[in-house]
Amino acid sequence: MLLKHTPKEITERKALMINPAKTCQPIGAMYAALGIKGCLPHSHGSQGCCAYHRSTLTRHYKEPISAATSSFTEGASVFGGQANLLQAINNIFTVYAPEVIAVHTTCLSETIGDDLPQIFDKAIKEQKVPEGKTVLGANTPSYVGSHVTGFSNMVKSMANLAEKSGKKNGKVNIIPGWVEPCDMEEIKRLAAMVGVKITMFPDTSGVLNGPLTGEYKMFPDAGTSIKDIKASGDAIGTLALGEWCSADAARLLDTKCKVPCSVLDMPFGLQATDRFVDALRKVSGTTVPDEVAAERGQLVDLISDMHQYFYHKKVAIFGDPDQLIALTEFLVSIDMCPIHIVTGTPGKKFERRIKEITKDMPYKVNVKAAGDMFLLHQWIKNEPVDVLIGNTYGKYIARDEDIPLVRWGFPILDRQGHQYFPTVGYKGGIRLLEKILGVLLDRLDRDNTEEKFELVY
Amino acid sequence: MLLKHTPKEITERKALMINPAKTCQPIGAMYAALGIKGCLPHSHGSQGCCAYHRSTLTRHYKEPISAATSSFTEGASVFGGQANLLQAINNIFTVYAPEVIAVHTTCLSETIGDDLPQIFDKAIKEQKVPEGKTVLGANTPSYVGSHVTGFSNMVKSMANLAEKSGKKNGKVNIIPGWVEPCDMEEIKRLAAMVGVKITMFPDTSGVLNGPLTGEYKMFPDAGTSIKDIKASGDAIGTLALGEWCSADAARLLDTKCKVPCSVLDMPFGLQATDRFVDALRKVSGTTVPDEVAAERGQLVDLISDMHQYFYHKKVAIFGDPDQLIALTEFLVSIDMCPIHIVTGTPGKKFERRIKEITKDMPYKVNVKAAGDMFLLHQWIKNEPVDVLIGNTYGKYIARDEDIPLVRWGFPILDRQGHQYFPTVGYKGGIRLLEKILGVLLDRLDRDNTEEKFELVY
Amino acid sequence: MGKAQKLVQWSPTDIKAKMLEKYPPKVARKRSKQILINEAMENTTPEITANVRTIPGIITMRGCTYAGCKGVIMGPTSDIVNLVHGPIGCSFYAWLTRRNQSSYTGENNENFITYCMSTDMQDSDIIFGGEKKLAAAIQEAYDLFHPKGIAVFATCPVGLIGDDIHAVAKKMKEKFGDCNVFAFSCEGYKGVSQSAGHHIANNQVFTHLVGKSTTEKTDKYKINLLGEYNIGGDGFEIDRILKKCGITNIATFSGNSTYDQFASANQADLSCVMCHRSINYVADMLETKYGIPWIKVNFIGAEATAKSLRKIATYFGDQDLIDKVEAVIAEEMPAVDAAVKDVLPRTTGKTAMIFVGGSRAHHYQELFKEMGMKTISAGYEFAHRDDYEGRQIIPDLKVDADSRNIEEIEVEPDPVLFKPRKTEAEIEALEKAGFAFKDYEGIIPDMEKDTLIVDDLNQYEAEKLVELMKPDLFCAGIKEKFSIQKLGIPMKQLHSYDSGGPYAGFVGAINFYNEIDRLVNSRVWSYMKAPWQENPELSATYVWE
Amino acid sequence: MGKAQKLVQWSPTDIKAKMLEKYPPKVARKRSKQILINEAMENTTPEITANVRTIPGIITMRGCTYAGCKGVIMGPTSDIVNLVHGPIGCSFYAWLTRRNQSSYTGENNENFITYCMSTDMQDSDIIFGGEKKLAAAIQEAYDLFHPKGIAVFATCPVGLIGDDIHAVAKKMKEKFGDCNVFAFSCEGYKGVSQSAGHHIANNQVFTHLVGKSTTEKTDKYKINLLGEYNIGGDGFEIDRILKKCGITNIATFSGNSTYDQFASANQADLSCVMCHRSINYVADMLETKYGIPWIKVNFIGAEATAKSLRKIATYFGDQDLIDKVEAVIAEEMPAVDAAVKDVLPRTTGKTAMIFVGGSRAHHYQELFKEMGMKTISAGYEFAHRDDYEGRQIIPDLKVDADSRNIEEIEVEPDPVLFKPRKTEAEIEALEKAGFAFKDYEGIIPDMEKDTLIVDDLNQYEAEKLVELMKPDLFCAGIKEKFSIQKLGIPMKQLHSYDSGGPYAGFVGAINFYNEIDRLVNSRVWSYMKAPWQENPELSATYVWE
Repeated sequence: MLLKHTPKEITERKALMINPAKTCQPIGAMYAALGIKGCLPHSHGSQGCCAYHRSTLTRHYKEPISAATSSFTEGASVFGGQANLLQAINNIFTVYAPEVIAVHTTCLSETIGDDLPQIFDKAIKEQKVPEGKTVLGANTPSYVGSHVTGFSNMVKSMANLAEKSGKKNGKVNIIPGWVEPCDMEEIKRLAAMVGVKITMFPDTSGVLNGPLTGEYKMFPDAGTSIKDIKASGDAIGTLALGEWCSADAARLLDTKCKVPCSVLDMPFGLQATDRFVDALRKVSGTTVPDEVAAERGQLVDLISDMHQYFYHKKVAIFGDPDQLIALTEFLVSIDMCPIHIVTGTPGKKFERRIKEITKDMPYKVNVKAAGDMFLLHQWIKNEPVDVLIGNTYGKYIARDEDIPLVRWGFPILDRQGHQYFPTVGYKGGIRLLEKILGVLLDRLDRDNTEEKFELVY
Repeated sequence: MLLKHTPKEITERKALMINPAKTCQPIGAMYAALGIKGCLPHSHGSQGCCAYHRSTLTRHYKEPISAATSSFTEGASVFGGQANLLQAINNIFTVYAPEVIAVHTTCLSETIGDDLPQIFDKAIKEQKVPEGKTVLGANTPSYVGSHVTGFSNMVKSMANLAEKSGKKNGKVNIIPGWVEPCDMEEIKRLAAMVGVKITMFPDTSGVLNGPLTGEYKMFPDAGTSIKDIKASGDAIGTLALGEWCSADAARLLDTKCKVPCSVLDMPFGLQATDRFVDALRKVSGTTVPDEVAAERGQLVDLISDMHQYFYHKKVAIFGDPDQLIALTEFLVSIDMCPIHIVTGTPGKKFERRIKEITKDMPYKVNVKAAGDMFLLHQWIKNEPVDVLIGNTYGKYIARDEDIPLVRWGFPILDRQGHQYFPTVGYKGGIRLLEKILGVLLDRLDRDNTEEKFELVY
Repeated sequence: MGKAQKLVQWSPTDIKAKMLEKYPPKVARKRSKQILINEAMENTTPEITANVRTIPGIITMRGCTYAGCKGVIMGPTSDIVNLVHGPIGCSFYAWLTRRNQSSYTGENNENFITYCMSTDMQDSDIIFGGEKKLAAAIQEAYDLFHPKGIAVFATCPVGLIGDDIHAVAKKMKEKFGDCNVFAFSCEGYKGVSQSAGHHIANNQVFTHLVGKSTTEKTDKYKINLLGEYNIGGDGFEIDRILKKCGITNIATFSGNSTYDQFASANQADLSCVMCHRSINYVADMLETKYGIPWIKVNFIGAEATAKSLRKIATYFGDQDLIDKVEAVIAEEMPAVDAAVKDVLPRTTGKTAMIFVGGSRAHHYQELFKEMGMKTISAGYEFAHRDDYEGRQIIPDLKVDADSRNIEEIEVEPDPVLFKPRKTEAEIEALEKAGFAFKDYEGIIPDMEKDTLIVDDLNQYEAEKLVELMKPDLFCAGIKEKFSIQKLGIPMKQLHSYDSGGPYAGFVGAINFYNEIDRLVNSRVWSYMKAPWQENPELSATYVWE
Repeated sequence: MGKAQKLVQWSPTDIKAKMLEKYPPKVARKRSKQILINEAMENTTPEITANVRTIPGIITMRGCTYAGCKGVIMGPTSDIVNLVHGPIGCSFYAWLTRRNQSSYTGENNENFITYCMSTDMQDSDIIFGGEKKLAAAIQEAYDLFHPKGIAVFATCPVGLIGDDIHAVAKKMKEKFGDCNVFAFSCEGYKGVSQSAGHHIANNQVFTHLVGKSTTEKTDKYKINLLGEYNIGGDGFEIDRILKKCGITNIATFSGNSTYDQFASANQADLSCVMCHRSINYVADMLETKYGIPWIKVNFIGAEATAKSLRKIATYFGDQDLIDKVEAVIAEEMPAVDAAVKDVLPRTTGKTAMIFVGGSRAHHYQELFKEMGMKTISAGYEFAHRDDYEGRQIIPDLKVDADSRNIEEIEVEPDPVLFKPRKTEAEIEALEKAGFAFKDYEGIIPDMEKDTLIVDDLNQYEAEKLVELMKPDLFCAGIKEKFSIQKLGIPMKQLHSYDSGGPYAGFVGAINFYNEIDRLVNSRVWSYMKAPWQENPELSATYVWE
């Protein structure tokens, strides 16, 4: 038993978080910032945070994660981080020459109260920011929300760069939420298929799933350019994929530049993707080509072909709110039964949404926002499931309880593929189902008596 | 023990085939024929063959497989199948109205000696073939070669339709070999990225991975049109992917229409895909865009990131010659050690090729053409492996010997995904490695002591 | 459900006409005789044409004689080495795909069901003949496995080139001494369907295996279960029930059966025919040679299972058994009732179509009835007229060319082992009491008026039927499965089930209820159309501005 | 390999100049002092600047004080509940990623290493203070797990808002009685690197845990293994060897260590310092308070392992032990020799660079030497000058502002437990015989002339070094791994190894040989360029026409 001290009996906890299903805001801001072209994220705080955030992102993406830090020592904690940040800005532009420095705060600098805009202003005045370069900042206090909150805050800072010329550019802004680079690529591909020109920010595709060619570019020719982000103010609409990750930025754009926004679920699964595609064509007035319907049909086909293996299987899922909501709907849509649902990110709205989605399910649903995996484990001990879906840390529960784990979400530290094969969209739905089906059938292959061992599924 | 009667001691077998690693030609011809637009394959023989072939293809693709049969009874065995075929042709065109009927023989009609061209001639003269429709035939004796031989023969019959106008059309013919529909799609995508206009035949993409939309089209708007096949005689070159599956057709085109051909390996894995892309650009004179190099780099990246888990792992593989050759090279290229290699398809050339590819490997390699899985199992009993790669039937060995199985090849009857996610090309290489890596790491997760249980791979 | 709404109500006559419309005249005429509108006629059972040649070019569900012989009958045997003599294909395609389960447990019991064995004939074997190779292969199999029996199956080219598999088998049998080697001339072209293969298998098993056991079975209630192939574990479930009732199953023909079971079949006191199509030959032979009467049973459906159990108990006339059977039924039924009650609200009134090989097309109607579902169309893939119209028409059946190719074996009472289990008086008494021996009324009487019965339904007709009648569920085989699903109709593969089972007996009934409920009420059928396809018009909303 | 050919030979001076070229003047000046060209100087050890603040904006390898304290030192303990007081991040990121292995076996032994526990401070806790929440969390942890000890760690905001974690810990300790609750003020900003955290951890463990054991250890050769964290099982391997030699490891600081190990550390007779950077504080304190001398050991490398074993045996002066040690070495070495012989042909002459936290940058050079590889550049992430230049310069070290933030604890001989293990005479005699106590020469003397030594190497400098010197292998951390690989250079993550290990001891040496052979000789480095990139010109062949 790897988690040998987890009791089956559930007692109330108010203070102690054990085995969290979230982490702190700054890492989200860092990830989001990496979706800007030519951007070096900057962790304005102690160097430990940056080190940890880079390490985690590195282990998840198996890609170089470049980010700088203000490297606070006690002095900065005392006097504030302006001096460190000014120095950092100068050094960064001199040595690394990025197009953008995206600064996020850490819990330290937030608690200290550093005022990023003021520091930026000073940096510009002191010619530490070369002409044509951009510095943007997001406040990401670690004690508010979770890593997705940090993502959202950084994206909101991006949206704040938008300018309005008065002339619509015919594009649709898509704020994809914290999804994999390949998911962002898939979203772009889907939009292109529907014939919609988009601006997607952030866009980590090509940044965090780069090639090995013997040549390292700290700033690859990928990500959303500042120019495009600014032009997002002239878009004909914004689709924010995920309430927790993207809605704030979309609303800011709406308020600031009168770009109408629609907050959709992340397009994981059939119905969420349907809504996404439908929203795309409505916003832009295009006609959805048959190719999209064909891809959709392949997902429907897989659902119908393999429905018997999904039907009423119990699932425990943990992860981020936006993803869990879409996943829950998807699972329910194929008659799987997500009965234990935990996100570390606080918010009652999440619980309400999940309850709404699962109201017709034949089993009681345990759902918890601001929960942890210790609780999830206890729930599973009390009512076992057929499959566990979540990040790598779920493997300890999976091994202890002999439940197959489908690795999905963040962070995935021990498998490959999430960088290259999207789970967003219809194709992504097929992949997700393939993976779920795979572990379910592997378990049948493992556990069936020899009499019931099957050649054909 | 599912295969409880398999002894470790290997005795010589000359007559008895146990648990074959191949099947008969006609199914290959049927699959190939399905790659023609508007084509109804026709099994000219007893109805049992057609039933079996359809059933197997159906279970593999989880898609409707429509094919007709001459439904021989004893009479046709005596008088020859002309009457049945003429009747069938008439009925098919009347009831199903395909564009093409692709007739392949079965071992029965081959032994009888039915002469397809002569029967077709009569059908045309008797107005059983409507104007503008095509009937083509391939001789596929079940006692020669294997299912890939049948595929090759049908493809050769397609090539025989080529006409030469004298004016090159600037396209490159690609004969993809027996790969998945999604593999064919990937090949097309790669060619498009390289900027090469191609004619690919057969092309089962869109035919055997169709959508579920509430509407069934026996003949979807997919596959290679007869018109395009005829125009293949004006191509600037032909790339035949796989000696066993595609070379004959390419050579026929070369001989008949003077379309120069190059026989490449199936583009599974880095090097074979490199050669394929390189051949594409050489034939057509295009420039390979950076996007292709980037995809390639992602594969190289994954190899380097996960090399330690592949390094010197022993692999047993079984399947079709073309695939095995490419897979062997790929495995060797990532320092995996395929030590047991079996194909059911006869041919010493295969053994020679494999030996050549594996000559620098640190282990002795057992390779057998015209081998079977019983022998493979015995080899494994004598020298175990870390992973088994092959079709679904391998699961019995895998369970008995507690070896993880990566399902690859034909038929895959018990998993989904092979219809939708290619293993051809660079992206396909990533998928293949993801799957191999997945089972290897799953095994580590399962078997490591708790002390060695790893969070990060 | 997302199923297309029936816009028009078609009469059976119209449907039949519609289905025949596109055929060439000759084909239309032939098919017309094979499509029967079930009309309750006062004195006459409507006639249907069955067991005739498949029309070339028509995409049929049927398989071949080999499939019926090796694939269906002999395939499910566990400890007999099934050696296919021919090119690799036939053997490969019958390798494990039918989901007939078998017992692997134990060091002692042999199980070759996971092995696919063939002579894998090559060109040179076709050219020079395959008898030497066959002999060598038999030798190799013997050397490797030392089985009690080796069954040799001939495939199409073997018949053509003239390999004498029986001679080879005889020779090898004599050589080994401790292994029975026998052969089946089940070349695929021999017959119009799997049915010919059934016949051949029945003949050869009876000739070479039955009666060979030297061990006497002394159980009280001994039966043979004929025509149960343990698909998805159906046989296991039936065995469970029989055991619970204290009934000894001497031999199952042939799901998970063994050499010894076949050899001991003559020792049963009653043959229970489950599949009337595939195994009635053996039933008759067992009666003729050993005096074992047979009855038709059906363990598909909880009620049918109960009925069959009662019938068996009645045959044995033992009150203990009768009571035991009633007790078992009483014990099993509550779970069945609870399960069916749960699904009834969702299944009542829904319609189904069943087109499978033989008996199942009839048997499974029982389960649908229990679920409140209506079978609006059904048919057999390769049944004979007696399967449709009842055994009473057997005397009217004509022997045709294809039938004649199956050797008719002469069966006479065994001088030693023949032993009538019931006196003629006893049999007569039972019959007077309503008990029916070797009786089967066929599918037609059990189906409702205006239902359509189609023999050898083909793909074109299947799609037409679905299009016109729009059933809530369609049951057929793997080859039909996906084209039906593509039409947005739930499809249950009722041959090997693809997944699920057992569906026989009481547990099986519950399984089936749930499975069908899952199928017909699945949300997936409402996912056929995308939002933009359901509202194709421009629906860009005003609020975007 | 496909590595780019060195077109030009760069001198170390040029390389250093090249590396500094792009820096702003101030930065260049600072970094210049931290980059040392290893030149054998007659009388003077070249000076390097170390343990200084990281330059803001420079992408550094360094982590924080919390990382050094909880992540590195306390994290690998198995039965102490590590409770992080702060926002969720710090705790989360230190959750299991360092591959420090632990023993799970047994009902009795507790293991909390798989648990990530935190107070997950929220906005309101920052606003109103987190002491109440901390107390409640400690209570909940106690109620759930009943551990022997609960370690509380402060993260950045905790220090800022002023939570008194020590007071809370003391209060809860007193409340529980049977659970030792103690705290570490290891706020991330406290210090310039992980090193400060080491110091804090050393202090607190020594203060709160060491000497608390009431059970006496009676083994003959008792040592403490200081600075071994069981990464990849290194500690297990070392323990195996020690056990084989009959040497008792009282306490490992701190890989897979337990509360009791820490508590019993005072009972060892010798402290063996593996990592000179992270744990020398405790070594000194153990000597001061309990009289336990310490020596520097290194179990990385077969020869180094042998040398360390011999050193331990020499310390104990027991011929039995000396013989035993020699026997063990003799038994283990053949496999090592065989393994190294196998890889030598492929590794000899290749070059490596090592930039890791502390001691490993020095230790692993041993293994490379054994493989015939040359370390052309190395450096520590957060070492102090004594790690570079040797302990002899410790008196020269100046205390700076950052160092001062780490509380200096006063350690005196324990009135009861102080017991010199060796008399001064004995120590002197050993020293005369060449034995060195609390001695460490540093990395510089062990590296060749013209090699480059860089303190706190950053990403920009790493890439420059690789570009200019083109090593065959680069060793650093996870954060550096992929950018180096993207340059087409093999990279071994030498912190947690990512995969593989153990690399300590004899088995570890063999593992390392094979791993490095695999890395530097992998074909993947020849796959960097695609064919069309290597022959970019039109190479379409004539024969196509």
